[in-house]
Amino acid sequence: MNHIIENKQTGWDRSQMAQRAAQDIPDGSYVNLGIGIPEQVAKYVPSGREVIYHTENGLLGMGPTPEVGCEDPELINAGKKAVTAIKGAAYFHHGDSFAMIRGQHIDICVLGAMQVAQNGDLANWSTGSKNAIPAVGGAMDLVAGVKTIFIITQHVTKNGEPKLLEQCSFPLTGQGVVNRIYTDLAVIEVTNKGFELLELAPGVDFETVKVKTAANLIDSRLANKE
Amino acid sequence: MNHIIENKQTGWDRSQMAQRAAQDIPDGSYVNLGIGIPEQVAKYVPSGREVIYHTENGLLGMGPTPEVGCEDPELINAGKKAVTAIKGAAYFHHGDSFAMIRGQHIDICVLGAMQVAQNGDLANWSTGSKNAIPAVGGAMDLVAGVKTIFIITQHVTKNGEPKLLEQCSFPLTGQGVVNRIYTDLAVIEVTNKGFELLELAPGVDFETVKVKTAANLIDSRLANKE
Amino acid sequence: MINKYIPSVKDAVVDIFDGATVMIGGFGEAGSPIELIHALIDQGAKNLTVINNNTGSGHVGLAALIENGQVGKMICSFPRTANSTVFPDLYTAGKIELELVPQGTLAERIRAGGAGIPGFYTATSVGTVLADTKEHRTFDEAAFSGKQYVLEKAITADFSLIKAHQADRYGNLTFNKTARNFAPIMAMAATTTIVQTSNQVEVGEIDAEHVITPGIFVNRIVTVSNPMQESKLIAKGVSYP
Amino acid sequence: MINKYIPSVKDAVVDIFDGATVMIGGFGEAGSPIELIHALIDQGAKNLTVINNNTGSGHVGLAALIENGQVGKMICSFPRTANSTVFPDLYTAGKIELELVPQGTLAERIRAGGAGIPGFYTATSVGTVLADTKEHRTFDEAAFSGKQYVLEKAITADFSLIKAHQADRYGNLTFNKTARNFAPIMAMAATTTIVQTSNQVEVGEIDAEHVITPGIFVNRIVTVSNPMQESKLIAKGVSYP
Repeated sequence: MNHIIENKQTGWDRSQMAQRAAQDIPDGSYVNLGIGIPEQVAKYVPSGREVIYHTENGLLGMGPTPEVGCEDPELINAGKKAVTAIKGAAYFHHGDSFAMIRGQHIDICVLGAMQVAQNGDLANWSTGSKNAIPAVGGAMDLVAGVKTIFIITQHVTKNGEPKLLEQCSFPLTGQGVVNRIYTDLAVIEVTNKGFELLELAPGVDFETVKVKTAANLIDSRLANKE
Repeated sequence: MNHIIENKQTGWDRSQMAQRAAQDIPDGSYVNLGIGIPEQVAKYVPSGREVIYHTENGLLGMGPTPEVGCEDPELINAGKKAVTAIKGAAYFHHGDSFAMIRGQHIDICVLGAMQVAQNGDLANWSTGSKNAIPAVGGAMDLVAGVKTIFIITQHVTKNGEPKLLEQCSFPLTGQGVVNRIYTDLAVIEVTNKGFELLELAPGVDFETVKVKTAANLIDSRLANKE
Repeated sequence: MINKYIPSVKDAVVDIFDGATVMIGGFGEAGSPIELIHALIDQGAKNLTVINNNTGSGHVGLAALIENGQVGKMICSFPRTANSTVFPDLYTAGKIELELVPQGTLAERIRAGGAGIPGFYTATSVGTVLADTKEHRTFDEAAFSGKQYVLEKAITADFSLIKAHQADRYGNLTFNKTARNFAPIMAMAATTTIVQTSNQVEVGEIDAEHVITPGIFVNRIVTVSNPMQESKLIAKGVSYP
Repeated sequence: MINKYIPSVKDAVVDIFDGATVMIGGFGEAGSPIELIHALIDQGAKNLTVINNNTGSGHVGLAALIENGQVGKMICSFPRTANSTVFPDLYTAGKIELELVPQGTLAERIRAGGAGIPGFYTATSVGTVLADTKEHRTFDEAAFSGKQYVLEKAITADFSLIKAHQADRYGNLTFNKTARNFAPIMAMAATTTIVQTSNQVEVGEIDAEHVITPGIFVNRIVTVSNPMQESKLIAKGVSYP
């Protein structure tokens, strides 16, 4: 972490959000990474930790992106991108793959979000627009089944609207499912009391995060010091 | 069949009952054979027919009994006897094995019986005695899931009591599940109208079978001739 | 003798009837039985209900089947994909029906259909709009208490079209890497399962310990020696037919 | 680094607690993890609920565990077996509880437990005394209409004890022939799955296409180089301990 803190920057960029989340993945974990920024988490897991990646289209032991020219169209991840398989990987069918998910065998799932509510509700599949083609994929299965749900998201939308809310306005993906949120500004835990700030990104102060959060924000850094 | 009919005997012995049932197993069938006489059916399937045997403990493509000394304690059938596997066999776990059964993928199951009722009810797992240790195994799954149920049984008990009844007195294995019965005296189909005689064993007449059957017995041999 | 091999993809799909329910294997292009789908386009059956995780890409394979006006309803988890315009356009125009199912629920509903299980309960979708019309209940057992579950019902099909890596004449199958995806459970859930493979092997060549789909779930196999690759066709701008 | 191997069967079962629910793999002697069971006898946990298809034979393995007074309840499909006197005697004396479950329902309830499915419906046992206390319902869908189904509930366990053919340090497993039986589904359904194997292999030695139980379902592995064979012990008249 030190090399991040030493940067003279404000907040975390996309890679740094993934890097920060990666610090919280314990050795020996079974992890499912959602499409987008979450996919990057695998690159940043600290050395010395062995983490096994699951992709819901039937592979446990997903490895890094293959070199250009070495892609196999029959070896892809849930985002339909070419991947590799590590030594010790296992292939299985979709029924067995989601048995792993639904049966609470996956330790951590890292996903993106449109909105997160202070009770852990997650909205990340639909804006509820009547013109949109609805598409849910495996998101509802993952949040219902995986033990711990990490969210990586910008703290606010491109238009500056808060994404951490008292209540989601978009259709839910799951109720009370989110455990922790990694934004460009902070790391926030969802607790029984609501959003609790665990850590600020470099150059970011508590008030800035509080203003951009449309729900109560508890500073548990203080609580921990007391 | 001719060599059976030419015998100067009365009725069929155990092997002949199995042999008679084997005639009715079409080429290409997937078949599960119960413990006891049904196990013998495999020996008598007419040459030229390829039949695949399923044993519910996780093998499709069960072959004959191994030679003495070649038994493998980890290759057994549902009766826990040593068996072999044919070329082209497949092993699978109990969940998948009973998915085959419950999902109506097995064509024919051949079982023994304590009692069969004219509506196809089968009792073959318990006498209902309060002192007995209840044990059901896979019988209820097989009769509920397999498309066609053949029964091989003596026509009457050792004490001469009929086993083909208007109604079973023993606890049922399944309701309305039996399609055809092969006894030492006859082949009987269970139809919407009740028991219909399809064929008599050599040296046996209709009246003999009728007297030993505690339900109405229709002679469909006559119906077919009309 | 059991021999499930038949001469051509045309013969393989000849009896798919108007109004049939058809499961099609594949997750994106991985495992997509593209030659069987194209044979179904040639055959012309209409008003099909198709089950696939997606709705195809470009103007080949599943997308082409939809574009050809043969699909009345899609049951899928993710109808939007890169290079996917056919389904979105028809859906927006109100010309095709969509049953949206979470991916794991879709897989388990298919597996249930194949396993003779008419319905099961899951926590997936509870508290979301997708659960609005579903039966809810709770369970007292410790491992499941304190949560709501919804009843999900089995999906079965008249036909499944899948792609296998190897197949013997009994119908024993293996698959290649993540092309396995929905194929084994779809093979279980259809009245008639039709397989394309580029590797016809002798009975016994597939080790009994390594069979993924036992032959009992397979009805017809056709050899397609050099299957097309959907993404390459799309890159070339190919349309079928 | 992930390494699920531990030194001994004693270490493997050390935390099995009084009152625990324990699934034990095997169908008769095929797949029975006899050394793990004997370690559990040495360890002494009491009032266990044990799930196995049978109740053991002779005076070794599962029968010995029961004989040693450690099992309060058996959940099984067939408690009578050749050479089985221990369970029948205790059951007749009212000293052990029995939940009798049809074999396929037992398998599917275990699979449901591992797959996060609290309950499912099946036609098995409908119209029999085993369905007397079960919820019944019908389904309208064509493939399932016109019949009654009963609700069956998932079984989960605190521990599963199973025997594998090969195991790598991740816990990826293969099995030998019909010794596979209940092991893969029991591995899914327990909080802690404990495996004995005679073949410790390097990661990568088991082809990813041939893994039967992926390591995610396995917690501890112990090498038992020359496992005993139940029927041979019984033939010799061996009793454990």
